Amino acid sequence: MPETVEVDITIPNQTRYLGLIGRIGEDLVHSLGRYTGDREVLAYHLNLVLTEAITNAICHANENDPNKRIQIKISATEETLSIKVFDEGEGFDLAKRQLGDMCETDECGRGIHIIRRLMDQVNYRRSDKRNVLEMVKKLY
Amino acid sequence: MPETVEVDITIPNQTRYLGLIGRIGEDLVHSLGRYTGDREVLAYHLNLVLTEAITNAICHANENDPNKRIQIKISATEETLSIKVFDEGEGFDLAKRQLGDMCETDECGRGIHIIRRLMDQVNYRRSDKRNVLEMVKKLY
Amino acid sequence: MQLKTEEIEDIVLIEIQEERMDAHNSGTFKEQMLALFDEGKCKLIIDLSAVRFVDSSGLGALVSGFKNASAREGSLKLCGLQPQVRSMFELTRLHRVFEIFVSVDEAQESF
Amino acid sequence: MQLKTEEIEDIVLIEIQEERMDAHNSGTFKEQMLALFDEGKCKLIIDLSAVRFVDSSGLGALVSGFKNASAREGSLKLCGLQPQVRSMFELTRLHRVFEIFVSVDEAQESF
Ligand SMILES: Nc1ncnc2c1ncn2[C@@H]1O[C@H](COP(=O)(O)OP(=O)(O)O)[C@@H](O)[C@H]1O
Ligand SMILES: Nc1ncnc2c1ncn2[C@@H]1O[C@H](COP(=O)(O)OP(=O)(O)O)[C@@H](O)[C@H]1O
Repeated sequence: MPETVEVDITIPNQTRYLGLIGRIGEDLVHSLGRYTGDREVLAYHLNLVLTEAITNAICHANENDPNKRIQIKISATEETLSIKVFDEGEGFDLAKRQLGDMCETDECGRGIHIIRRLMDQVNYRRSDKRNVLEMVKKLY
Repeated sequence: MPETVEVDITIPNQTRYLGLIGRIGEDLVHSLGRYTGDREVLAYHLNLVLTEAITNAICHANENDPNKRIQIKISATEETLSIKVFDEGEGFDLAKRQLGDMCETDECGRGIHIIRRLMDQVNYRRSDKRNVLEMVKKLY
Repeated sequence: MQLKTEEIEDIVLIEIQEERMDAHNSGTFKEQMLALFDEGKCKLIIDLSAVRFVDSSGLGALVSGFKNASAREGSLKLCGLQPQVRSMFELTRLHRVFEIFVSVDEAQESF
Repeated sequence: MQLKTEEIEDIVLIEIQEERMDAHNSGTFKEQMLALFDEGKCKLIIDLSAVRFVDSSGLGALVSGFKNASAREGSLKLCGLQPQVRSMFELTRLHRVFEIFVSVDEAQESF
Protein backbone atom coordinates (compact mmCIF):
# COMPACT_ATOMS: atom_id res chain seq x y z
CA MET A 1 0.00 0.00 0.00
CA PRO A 2 1.50 3.34 -0.97
CA GLU A 3 2.16 5.68 1.92
CA THR A 4 -0.30 8.46 1.26
CA VAL A 5 -1.23 11.51 3.28
CA GLU A 6 -4.55 13.01 2.29
CA VAL A 7 -5.77 16.42 3.39
CA ASP A 8 -9.22 17.71 2.54
CA ILE A 9 -10.04 21.25 3.67
CA THR A 10 -13.15 23.37 3.30
CA ILE A 11 -12.94 27.09 4.02
CA PRO A 12 -15.25 30.08 3.75
CA ASN A 13 -14.83 32.04 0.51
CA GLN A 14 -12.41 34.54 2.06
CA THR A 15 -8.82 35.48 1.35
CA ARG A 16 -8.01 35.55 5.07
CA TYR A 17 -7.65 31.77 4.98
CA LEU A 18 -4.98 31.79 2.26
CA GLY A 19 -2.17 31.86 4.81
CA LEU A 20 -3.59 28.86 6.68
CA ILE A 21 -3.75 26.66 3.58
CA GLY A 22 -0.32 27.80 2.45
CA ARG A 23 1.15 26.86 5.82
CA ILE A 24 -0.55 23.46 5.78
CA GLY A 25 1.01 22.88 2.35
CA GLU A 26 4.43 23.78 3.75
CA ASP A 27 3.94 21.51 6.78
CA LEU A 28 3.07 18.66 4.43
CA VAL A 29 6.24 19.09 2.41
CA HIS A 30 8.31 19.00 5.58
CA SER A 31 6.71 15.68 6.55
CA LEU A 32 7.42 13.94 3.22
CA GLY A 33 9.44 10.80 3.75
CA ARG A 34 12.02 10.73 0.98
CA TYR A 35 12.61 13.90 -0.93
CA THR A 36 16.04 14.63 -2.24
CA GLY A 37 15.44 18.15 -3.57
CA ASP A 38 15.43 21.39 -1.58
CA ARG A 39 12.48 21.13 0.79
CA GLU A 40 12.31 24.86 1.48
CA VAL A 41 11.91 25.53 -2.23
CA LEU A 42 9.27 22.82 -2.66
CA ALA A 43 7.42 24.15 0.41
CA TYR A 44 7.36 27.66 -1.04
CA HIS A 45 6.15 26.35 -4.40
CA LEU A 46 3.33 24.33 -2.87
CA ASN A 47 2.31 27.31 -0.72
CA LEU A 48 2.37 29.45 -3.87
CA VAL A 49 0.32 27.26 -6.20
CA LEU A 50 -2.26 26.71 -3.46
CA THR A 51 -2.43 30.46 -2.87
CA GLU A 52 -2.77 31.25 -6.59
CA ALA A 53 -5.41 28.61 -7.25
CA ILE A 54 -7.48 29.47 -4.17
CA THR A 55 -7.29 33.20 -4.85
CA ASN A 56 -8.70 32.58 -8.34
CA ALA A 57 -11.45 30.39 -6.94
CA ILE A 58 -12.39 33.03 -4.33
CA CYS A 59 -12.16 36.11 -6.54
CA HIS A 60 -12.97 34.99 -10.09
CA ALA A 61 -15.15 31.90 -9.67
CA ASN A 62 -16.98 32.55 -6.41
CA GLU A 63 -16.81 36.32 -6.98
CA ASN A 64 -16.11 37.06 -3.32
CA ASP A 65 -19.59 35.73 -2.38
CA PRO A 66 -19.26 35.08 1.38
CA ASN A 67 -21.85 32.29 1.29
CA LYS A 68 -19.83 30.16 -1.09
CA ARG A 69 -17.13 27.79 0.05
CA ILE A 70 -13.84 26.52 -1.30
CA GLN A 71 -12.72 22.92 -1.06
CA ILE A 72 -9.07 21.93 -1.39
CA LYS A 73 -7.75 18.37 -1.59
CA ILE A 74 -4.07 17.57 -1.32
CA SER A 75 -2.71 14.09 -1.69
CA ALA A 76 0.97 13.39 -1.07
CA THR A 77 2.90 10.22 -1.72
CA GLU A 78 6.64 9.79 -2.03
CA GLU A 79 6.23 10.09 -5.82
CA THR A 80 3.62 12.80 -6.37
CA LEU A 81 1.91 15.82 -4.93
CA SER A 82 -1.59 16.16 -6.25
CA ILE A 83 -3.80 19.18 -5.56
CA LYS A 84 -7.43 19.83 -6.41
CA VAL A 85 -9.16 23.18 -5.85
CA PHE A 86 -12.95 23.21 -6.32
CA ASP A 87 -14.94 26.34 -7.11
CA GLU A 88 -18.65 27.04 -7.61
CA GLY A 89 -18.30 29.49 -10.51
CA GLU A 90 -19.06 29.60 -14.23
CA GLY A 91 -15.73 28.06 -15.17
CA PHE A 92 -13.21 29.40 -17.70
CA ASP A 93 -11.10 28.13 -20.56
CA LEU A 94 -7.67 27.30 -19.18
CA ALA A 95 -6.24 26.59 -22.65
CA LYS A 96 -6.91 30.18 -23.67
CA ARG A 97 -4.62 31.58 -20.95
CA GLN A 98 -1.31 31.88 -22.79
CA LEU A 99 1.90 33.59 -21.68
CA GLY A 100 2.04 35.48 -24.98
CA ASP A 101 -1.03 37.47 -23.91
CA MET A 102 0.74 39.38 -21.22
CA CYS A 103 3.18 42.20 -20.93
CA GLU A 104 5.79 42.56 -18.21
CA THR A 105 4.14 45.51 -16.50
CA ASP A 106 0.61 44.09 -16.34
CA GLU A 107 -0.68 44.12 -12.78
CA CYS A 108 -2.49 40.80 -13.03
CA GLY A 109 -2.55 37.63 -15.07
CA ARG A 110 0.47 35.87 -13.57
CA GLY A 111 -1.32 33.26 -11.45
CA ILE A 112 -1.98 30.58 -14.05
CA HIS A 113 1.47 31.03 -15.58
CA ILE A 114 3.10 30.51 -12.21
CA ILE A 115 1.04 27.36 -11.61
CA ARG A 116 1.98 26.01 -15.06
CA ARG A 117 5.67 26.73 -14.52
CA LEU A 118 5.80 24.99 -11.15
CA MET A 119 3.53 21.99 -11.69
CA ASP A 120 3.91 19.07 -14.10
CA GLN A 121 0.24 18.68 -15.00
CA VAL A 122 -2.50 21.30 -14.79
CA ASN A 123 -6.08 20.93 -15.95
CA TYR A 124 -9.45 22.50 -15.22
CA ARG A 125 -12.76 20.72 -15.69
CA ARG A 126 -16.39 20.50 -14.63
CA SER A 127 -17.04 18.12 -11.72
CA ASP A 128 -20.68 17.66 -10.72
CA LYS A 129 -21.99 21.12 -10.08
CA ARG A 130 -18.57 22.55 -9.45
CA ASN A 131 -15.30 23.10 -11.29
CA VAL A 132 -11.96 21.71 -10.29
CA LEU A 133 -8.43 22.85 -11.01
CA GLU A 134 -6.18 19.79 -10.81
CA MET A 135 -2.44 20.14 -10.43
CA VAL A 136 0.17 17.40 -10.16
CA LYS A 137 3.85 17.63 -9.31
CA LYS A 138 6.22 14.69 -9.64
CA LEU A 139 8.69 14.48 -6.80
CA TYR A 140 11.30 12.07 -8.16
CA MET B 1 -24.06 30.51 7.60
CA PRO B 2 -21.53 29.94 10.37
CA GLU B 3 -17.95 30.50 9.34
CA THR B 4 -16.53 27.02 9.54
CA VAL B 5 -13.15 25.62 8.61
CA GLU B 6 -13.13 21.88 8.13
CA VAL B 7 -10.02 19.77 7.87
CA ASP B 8 -10.13 16.05 7.16
CA ILE B 9 -6.79 14.23 7.13
CA THR B 10 -5.90 10.61 6.53
CA ILE B 11 -2.41 9.40 7.43
CA PRO B 12 -0.61 6.07 7.48
CA ASN B 13 -0.62 4.38 10.90
CA GLN B 14 2.77 5.82 11.89
CA THR B 15 3.93 8.08 14.68
CA ARG B 16 6.14 10.04 12.29
CA TYR B 17 3.05 12.00 11.19
CA LEU B 18 2.19 13.19 14.71
CA GLY B 19 4.18 16.39 14.27
CA LEU B 20 2.41 17.23 11.01
CA ILE B 21 -1.07 16.94 12.50
CA GLY B 22 -0.02 18.86 15.61
CA ARG B 23 1.30 21.70 13.46
CA ILE B 24 -1.87 21.78 11.36
CA GLY B 25 -3.84 22.09 14.61
CA GLU B 26 -1.63 25.01 15.68
CA ASP B 27 -2.00 26.70 12.28
CA LEU B 28 -5.76 26.39 12.59
CA VAL B 29 -5.82 28.08 15.99
CA HIS B 30 -3.77 30.96 14.61
CA SER B 31 -6.33 31.48 11.82
CA LEU B 32 -9.37 31.62 14.12
CA GLY B 33 -11.26 34.86 13.67
CA ARG B 34 -12.25 36.01 17.13
CA TYR B 35 -10.53 34.40 20.07
CA THR B 36 -9.91 36.41 23.15
CA GLY B 37 -7.85 33.88 25.12
CA ASP B 38 -4.14 33.17 24.76
CA ARG B 39 -3.70 31.72 21.28
CA GLU B 40 -0.31 30.17 22.01
CA VAL B 41 -1.80 28.20 24.88
CA LEU B 42 -4.81 27.08 22.84
CA ALA B 43 -2.49 26.09 19.96
CA TYR B 44 -0.38 23.96 22.32
CA HIS B 45 -3.48 22.33 23.78
CA LEU B 46 -4.93 21.46 20.38
CA ASN B 47 -1.56 20.09 19.25
CA LEU B 48 -1.45 18.05 22.47
CA VAL B 49 -4.93 16.50 22.38
CA LEU B 50 -4.46 15.62 18.70
CA THR B 51 -1.10 14.02 19.52
CA GLU B 52 -2.50 12.05 22.47
CA ALA B 53 -5.58 10.82 20.61
CA ILE B 54 -3.66 9.85 17.46
CA THR B 55 -0.92 8.11 19.45
CA ASN B 56 -3.59 5.98 21.13
CA ALA B 57 -5.22 5.19 17.79
CA ILE B 58 -1.87 4.19 16.26
CA CYS B 59 -0.46 2.22 19.18
CA HIS B 60 -3.44 0.77 21.07
CA ALA B 61 -6.21 0.50 18.47
CA ASN B 62 -4.35 -0.11 15.23
CA GLU B 63 -1.51 -1.84 17.11
CA ASN B 64 1.18 -0.28 14.95
CA ASP B 65 -0.13 -2.21 11.89
CA PRO B 66 1.40 -0.32 8.94
CA ASN B 67 -1.50 -1.24 6.66
CA LYS B 68 -4.07 0.53 8.79
CA ARG B 69 -4.84 4.20 8.49
CA ILE B 70 -5.89 6.98 10.82
CA GLN B 71 -8.49 9.57 9.94
CA ILE B 72 -8.71 12.89 11.76
CA LYS B 73 -11.47 15.48 11.34
CA ILE B 74 -11.22 18.94 12.79
CA SER B 75 -13.99 21.47 12.55
CA ALA B 76 -13.46 25.01 13.78
CA THR B 77 -16.01 27.79 14.16
CA GLU B 78 -15.75 30.92 16.24
CA GLU B 79 -17.60 29.08 19.01
CA THR B 80 -16.21 25.56 19.03
CA LEU B 81 -13.32 23.33 18.12
CA SER B 82 -14.47 19.82 17.40
CA ILE B 83 -12.09 16.92 16.77
CA LYS B 84 -12.75 13.35 15.72
CA VAL B 85 -10.08 10.65 15.59
CA PHE B 86 -11.09 7.36 13.94
CA ASP B 87 -9.37 4.06 14.61
CA GLU B 88 -9.83 0.53 13.27
CA GLY B 89 -9.29 -1.33 16.55
CA GLU B 90 -11.33 -3.35 19.04
CA GLY B 91 -12.40 -0.28 20.97
CA PHE B 92 -12.13 0.28 24.76
CA ASP B 93 -14.25 1.56 27.61
CA LEU B 94 -13.48 5.23 28.08
CA ALA B 95 -15.62 5.47 31.24
CA LYS B 96 -13.34 2.94 32.97
CA ARG B 97 -10.28 5.19 32.60
CA GLN B 98 -10.31 7.09 35.90
CA LEU B 99 -7.64 9.35 37.37
CA GLY B 100 -7.79 7.43 40.64
CA ASP B 101 -6.25 4.42 38.89
CA MET B 102 -2.88 5.99 38.46
CA CYS B 103 0.12 6.84 40.53
CA GLU B 104 2.40 9.80 39.97
CA THR B 105 5.39 7.78 38.87
CA ASP B 106 3.58 5.59 36.34
CA GLU B 107 5.22 5.82 32.95
CA CYS B 108 1.99 5.74 30.98
CA GLY B 109 -1.71 6.33 31.37
CA ARG B 110 -1.73 10.14 31.21
CA GLY B 111 -3.14 10.61 27.68
CA ILE B 112 -6.87 10.30 28.36
CA HIS B 113 -6.58 12.36 31.55
CA ILE B 114 -4.88 15.17 29.63
CA ILE B 115 -7.57 15.09 26.95
CA ARG B 116 -10.32 15.22 29.59
CA ARG B 117 -8.66 18.11 31.41
CA LEU B 118 -8.28 20.21 28.27
CA MET B 119 -11.51 19.47 26.39
CA ASP B 120 -15.09 20.21 27.38
CA GLN B 121 -16.67 17.04 25.99
CA VAL B 122 -14.99 13.71 25.30
CA ASN B 123 -16.64 10.52 24.16
CA TYR B 124 -15.68 7.32 22.37
CA ARG B 125 -18.07 5.25 20.31
CA ARG B 126 -18.45 2.73 17.50
CA SER B 127 -18.99 4.31 14.06
CA ASP B 128 -19.62 1.89 11.18
CA LYS B 129 -16.69 -0.50 11.25
CA ARG B 130 -14.48 1.91 13.11
CA ASN B 131 -14.31 3.68 16.47
CA VAL B 132 -14.22 7.40 16.96
CA LEU B 133 -12.93 9.54 19.81
CA GLU B 134 -14.87 12.81 19.76
CA MET B 135 -13.60 15.86 21.58
CA VAL B 136 -15.16 19.30 21.77
CA LYS B 137 -13.76 22.53 23.16
CA LYS B 138 -15.84 25.67 23.62
CA LEU B 139 -14.01 28.81 22.66
CA TYR B 140 -16.18 31.53 24.20
CA MET C 1 -1.03 46.00 5.53
CA GLN C 2 1.34 46.69 8.39
CA LEU C 3 3.95 49.19 7.14
CA LYS C 4 6.62 51.32 8.78
CA THR C 5 7.32 54.43 6.74
CA GLU C 6 10.13 56.92 7.15
CA GLU C 7 10.87 60.01 5.06
CA ILE C 8 14.46 60.74 4.12
CA GLU C 9 14.37 64.09 2.32
CA ASP C 10 12.06 63.46 -0.65
CA ILE C 11 12.35 59.68 -0.49
CA VAL C 12 9.81 57.52 1.36
CA LEU C 13 11.22 54.32 2.83
CA ILE C 14 8.49 51.70 3.32
CA GLU C 15 9.31 48.69 5.43
CA ILE C 16 6.73 45.93 4.91
CA GLN C 17 6.02 44.40 8.30
CA GLU C 18 4.23 41.29 7.09
CA GLU C 19 5.56 37.79 6.57
CA ARG C 20 3.18 37.23 3.72
CA MET C 21 2.04 39.40 0.78
CA ASP C 22 -0.96 37.85 -0.93
CA ALA C 23 -4.45 38.66 -2.23
CA HIS C 24 -5.56 39.21 1.36
CA ASN C 25 -3.39 42.27 2.00
CA SER C 26 -1.98 43.52 -1.30
CA GLY C 27 -5.12 45.48 -2.21
CA THR C 28 -4.66 47.62 0.91
CA PHE C 29 -0.97 48.00 0.14
CA LYS C 30 -1.81 49.38 -3.30
CA GLU C 31 -4.14 51.93 -1.67
CA GLN C 32 -1.50 52.88 0.89
CA MET C 33 0.92 53.65 -1.96
CA LEU C 34 -1.78 55.60 -3.82
CA ALA C 35 -2.25 57.79 -0.74
CA LEU C 36 1.47 58.63 -0.87
CA PHE C 37 1.29 59.47 -4.58
CA ASP C 38 -1.68 61.74 -3.83
CA GLU C 39 0.50 63.62 -1.33
CA GLY C 40 2.98 64.20 -4.16
CA LYS C 41 5.50 61.62 -2.98
CA CYS C 42 6.90 59.60 -5.86
CA LYS C 43 10.30 58.30 -4.78
CA LEU C 44 9.74 55.06 -2.89
CA ILE C 45 12.06 52.42 -1.49
CA ILE C 46 10.24 49.22 -0.49
CA ASP C 47 12.16 47.18 2.06
CA LEU C 48 10.99 43.57 1.75
CA SER C 49 13.34 42.02 4.31
CA ALA C 50 10.52 40.84 6.61
CA VAL C 51 8.62 39.25 3.74
CA ARG C 52 8.99 35.50 3.52
CA PHE C 53 6.27 34.87 0.95
CA VAL C 54 4.89 36.84 -1.98
CA ASP C 55 2.35 35.69 -4.57
CA SER C 56 1.23 37.17 -7.90
CA SER C 57 -1.10 39.66 -6.16
CA GLY C 58 1.79 40.97 -4.08
CA LEU C 59 3.91 41.30 -7.20
CA GLY C 60 0.95 43.00 -8.91
CA ALA C 61 0.74 45.60 -6.13
CA LEU C 62 4.45 46.34 -6.53
CA VAL C 63 4.02 46.67 -10.32
CA SER C 64 1.13 49.08 -9.70
CA GLY C 65 3.32 51.22 -7.42
CA PHE C 66 6.17 51.07 -9.92
CA LYS C 67 3.95 52.32 -12.76
CA ASN C 68 2.43 55.09 -10.67
CA ALA C 69 5.83 56.28 -9.47
CA SER C 70 7.24 56.25 -13.02
CA ALA C 71 4.22 58.13 -14.39
CA ARG C 72 5.00 60.88 -11.86
CA GLU C 73 8.67 60.99 -12.88
CA GLY C 74 9.63 59.27 -9.66
CA SER C 75 10.64 55.69 -9.05
CA LEU C 76 9.99 52.66 -6.88
CA LYS C 77 13.04 50.62 -5.86
CA LEU C 78 13.19 47.36 -3.93
CA CYS C 79 15.63 46.06 -1.36
CA GLY C 80 16.12 43.32 1.23
CA LEU C 81 14.69 40.43 -0.82
CA GLN C 82 14.97 37.02 0.84
CA PRO C 83 16.24 34.37 -1.61
CA GLN C 84 12.82 32.77 -2.18
CA VAL C 85 11.20 36.17 -2.73
CA ARG C 86 14.00 37.08 -5.13
CA SER C 87 13.31 33.92 -7.12
CA MET C 88 9.66 34.98 -7.53
CA PHE C 89 10.90 38.03 -9.44
CA GLU C 90 13.02 35.79 -11.63
CA LEU C 91 10.18 33.32 -12.24
CA THR C 92 7.96 36.15 -13.48
CA ARG C 93 10.84 38.06 -15.13
CA LEU C 94 10.00 41.09 -12.99
CA HIS C 95 13.68 41.36 -11.97
CA ARG C 96 14.10 43.01 -15.36
CA VAL C 97 11.49 45.62 -14.50
CA PHE C 98 12.45 46.62 -10.98
CA GLU C 99 15.67 48.08 -9.65
CA ILE C 100 16.59 45.66 -6.87
CA PHE C 101 19.20 46.47 -4.19
CA VAL C 102 20.66 44.49 -1.36
CA SER C 103 20.26 47.15 1.33
CA VAL C 104 18.26 50.29 2.05
CA ASP C 105 21.49 52.30 1.90
CA GLU C 106 22.34 51.13 -1.58
CA ALA C 107 18.82 51.86 -2.78
CA GLN C 108 19.00 55.34 -1.26
CA GLU C 109 22.38 56.17 -2.82
CA SER C 110 21.04 55.26 -6.26
CA PHE C 111 18.56 58.15 -6.31
CA MET D 1 16.38 11.32 19.41
CA GLN D 2 18.98 13.99 18.73
CA LEU D 3 20.93 14.57 21.97
CA LYS D 4 24.11 16.40 22.90
CA THR D 5 25.74 14.85 25.96
CA GLU D 6 28.58 16.21 28.04
CA GLU D 7 30.17 14.69 31.15
CA ILE D 8 31.01 16.98 34.04
CA GLU D 9 32.78 14.76 36.58
CA ASP D 10 30.19 12.06 37.39
CA ILE D 11 27.23 14.05 36.06
CA VAL D 12 25.93 13.59 32.52
CA LEU D 13 24.38 16.69 30.99
CA ILE D 14 21.92 15.80 28.22
CA GLU D 15 20.73 18.56 25.97
CA ILE D 16 17.65 17.49 23.99
CA GLN D 17 18.04 18.82 20.47
CA GLU D 18 14.47 18.29 19.33
CA GLU D 19 11.61 20.76 19.16
CA ARG D 20 9.14 18.02 19.87
CA MET D 21 9.12 15.06 22.32
CA ASP D 22 6.32 12.66 21.46
CA ALA D 23 5.56 8.97 20.90
CA HIS D 24 7.68 9.12 17.76
CA ASN D 25 10.97 9.77 19.52
CA SER D 26 10.54 9.18 23.24
CA GLY D 27 11.01 5.41 22.98
CA THR D 28 14.52 5.96 21.59
CA PHE D 29 15.22 8.54 24.29
CA LYS D 30 14.34 5.98 26.98
CA GLU D 31 16.80 3.54 25.40
CA GLN D 32 19.49 6.21 25.19
CA MET D 33 19.13 6.82 28.92
CA LEU D 34 19.16 3.06 29.62
CA ALA D 35 22.50 2.83 27.79
CA LEU D 36 23.90 5.46 30.18
CA PHE D 37 22.60 3.59 33.24
CA ASP D 38 24.23 0.41 31.88
CA GLU D 39 27.55 2.27 31.82
CA GLY D 40 27.04 3.04 35.52
CA LYS D 41 26.08 6.67 35.04
CA CYS D 42 23.18 7.68 37.26
CA LYS D 43 23.41 11.43 37.76
CA LEU D 44 21.64 13.10 34.87
CA ILE D 45 20.69 16.67 34.05
CA ILE D 46 18.22 16.96 31.18
CA ASP D 47 18.31 20.37 29.51
CA LEU D 48 14.93 20.90 27.83
CA SER D 49 15.51 24.44 26.57
CA ALA D 50 15.17 23.48 22.88
CA VAL D 51 11.94 21.57 23.50
CA ARG D 52 8.82 23.48 22.50
CA PHE D 53 6.37 20.59 22.81
CA VAL D 54 6.14 17.52 25.03
CA ASP D 55 3.30 15.02 25.24
CA SER D 56 2.51 12.24 27.73
CA SER D 57 4.99 9.85 26.06
CA GLY D 58 7.78 12.40 26.46
CA LEU D 59 6.85 12.86 30.12
CA GLY D 60 6.71 9.06 30.45
CA ALA D 61 10.26 8.73 29.14
CA LEU D 62 11.45 11.30 31.71
CA VAL D 63 9.61 9.43 34.49
CA SER D 64 11.31 6.22 33.35
CA GLY D 65 14.74 7.89 33.53
CA PHE D 66 13.88 9.38 36.91
CA LYS D 67 12.93 5.99 38.35
CA ASN D 68 16.00 4.26 36.94
CA ALA D 69 18.32 6.96 38.27
CA SER D 70 16.72 6.83 41.73
CA ALA D 71 16.89 3.03 41.82
CA ARG D 72 20.66 3.36 41.28
CA GLU D 73 20.96 5.97 44.07
CA GLY D 74 21.46 8.68 41.49
CA SER D 75 19.07 11.32 40.27
CA LEU D 76 17.61 12.91 37.19
CA LYS D 77 17.11 16.69 37.28
CA LEU D 78 15.49 18.95 34.73
CA CYS D 79 16.30 22.47 33.58
CA GLY D 80 15.51 25.02 30.87
CA LEU D 81 11.76 24.39 30.64
CA GLN D 82 9.89 26.74 28.30
CA PRO D 83 6.68 28.06 29.91
CA GLN D 84 4.35 25.77 27.93
CA VAL D 85 6.51 22.73 28.71
CA ARG D 86 6.57 23.75 32.37
CA SER D 87 2.77 23.87 32.40
CA MET D 88 2.67 20.25 31.15
CA PHE D 89 4.42 19.23 34.37
CA GLU D 90 1.85 21.15 36.37
CA LEU D 91 -1.09 19.71 34.43
CA THR D 92 0.12 16.19 35.21
CA ARG D 93 1.40 17.09 38.70
CA LEU D 94 4.85 15.83 37.71
CA HIS D 95 6.38 19.09 38.99
CA ARG D 96 6.02 17.47 42.41
CA VAL D 97 8.08 14.48 41.29
CA PHE D 98 10.99 16.12 39.46
CA GLU D 99 13.56 18.59 40.69
CA ILE D 100 13.24 21.42 38.17
CA PHE D 101 15.87 24.17 37.81
CA VAL D 102 16.04 27.29 35.70
CA SER D 103 19.57 26.76 34.37
CA VAL D 104 22.12 23.98 33.88
CA ASP D 105 24.38 25.69 36.45
CA GLU D 106 21.73 25.64 39.16
CA ALA D 107 20.96 22.00 38.45
CA GLN D 108 24.66 21.16 38.61
CA GLU D 109 25.23 22.97 41.92
CA SER D 110 22.38 21.04 43.51
CA PHE D 111 24.19 17.69 43.28
N1 LIG E 1 -11.35 29.37 -11.05
C1 LIG E 1 -11.58 30.30 -12.02
N2 LIG E 1 -12.83 30.58 -12.41
C2 LIG E 1 -13.08 31.50 -13.36
N3 LIG E 1 -12.12 32.19 -13.99
C3 LIG E 1 -10.84 31.96 -13.65
C4 LIG E 1 -10.49 31.01 -12.65
N4 LIG E 1 -9.14 30.99 -12.54
C5 LIG E 1 -8.68 31.86 -13.43
N5 LIG E 1 -9.68 32.46 -14.11
C6 LIG E 1 -9.57 33.46 -15.20
O1 LIG E 1 -8.24 33.44 -15.69
C7 LIG E 1 -7.65 34.72 -15.59
C8 LIG E 1 -6.16 34.59 -15.32
O2 LIG E 1 -5.92 34.13 -14.02
P1 LIG E 1 -4.51 34.37 -13.35
O3 LIG E 1 -3.46 33.96 -14.32
O4 LIG E 1 -4.50 33.70 -12.03
O5 LIG E 1 -4.39 35.94 -13.19
P2 LIG E 1 -5.27 36.98 -12.35
O6 LIG E 1 -6.05 36.21 -11.33
O7 LIG E 1 -4.25 37.88 -11.75
O8 LIG E 1 -6.15 37.66 -13.36
C9 LIG E 1 -8.43 35.45 -14.53
O9 LIG E 1 -8.39 36.85 -14.68
C10 LIG E 1 -9.84 34.87 -14.73
O10 LIG E 1 -10.49 35.54 -15.77
N1 LIG F 1 -8.21 4.25 20.63
C1 LIG F 1 -8.02 3.30 21.59
N2 LIG F 1 -8.26 2.00 21.32
C2 LIG F 1 -8.07 1.05 22.25
N3 LIG F 1 -7.64 1.30 23.51
C3 LIG F 1 -7.37 2.58 23.84
C4 LIG F 1 -7.54 3.64 22.92
N4 LIG F 1 -7.22 4.80 23.53
C5 LIG F 1 -6.86 4.46 24.78
N5 LIG F 1 -6.95 3.13 24.99
C6 LIG F 1 -6.70 2.40 26.26
O1 LIG F 1 -6.70 3.32 27.32
C7 LIG F 1 -5.46 3.26 28.02
C8 LIG F 1 -5.09 4.64 28.56
O2 LIG F 1 -4.73 5.51 27.51
P1 LIG F 1 -3.89 6.79 27.86
O3 LIG F 1 -4.51 7.49 29.00
O4 LIG F 1 -3.73 7.57 26.59
O5 LIG F 1 -2.49 6.25 28.36
P2 LIG F 1 -1.37 5.36 27.62
O6 LIG F 1 -1.63 5.44 26.17
O7 LIG F 1 -0.10 6.00 28.04
O8 LIG F 1 -1.53 3.99 28.18
C9 LIG F 1 -4.47 2.68 27.05
O9 LIG F 1 -3.40 2.04 27.69
C10 LIG F 1 -5.34 1.72 26.25
O10 LIG F 1 -5.48 0.51 26.95
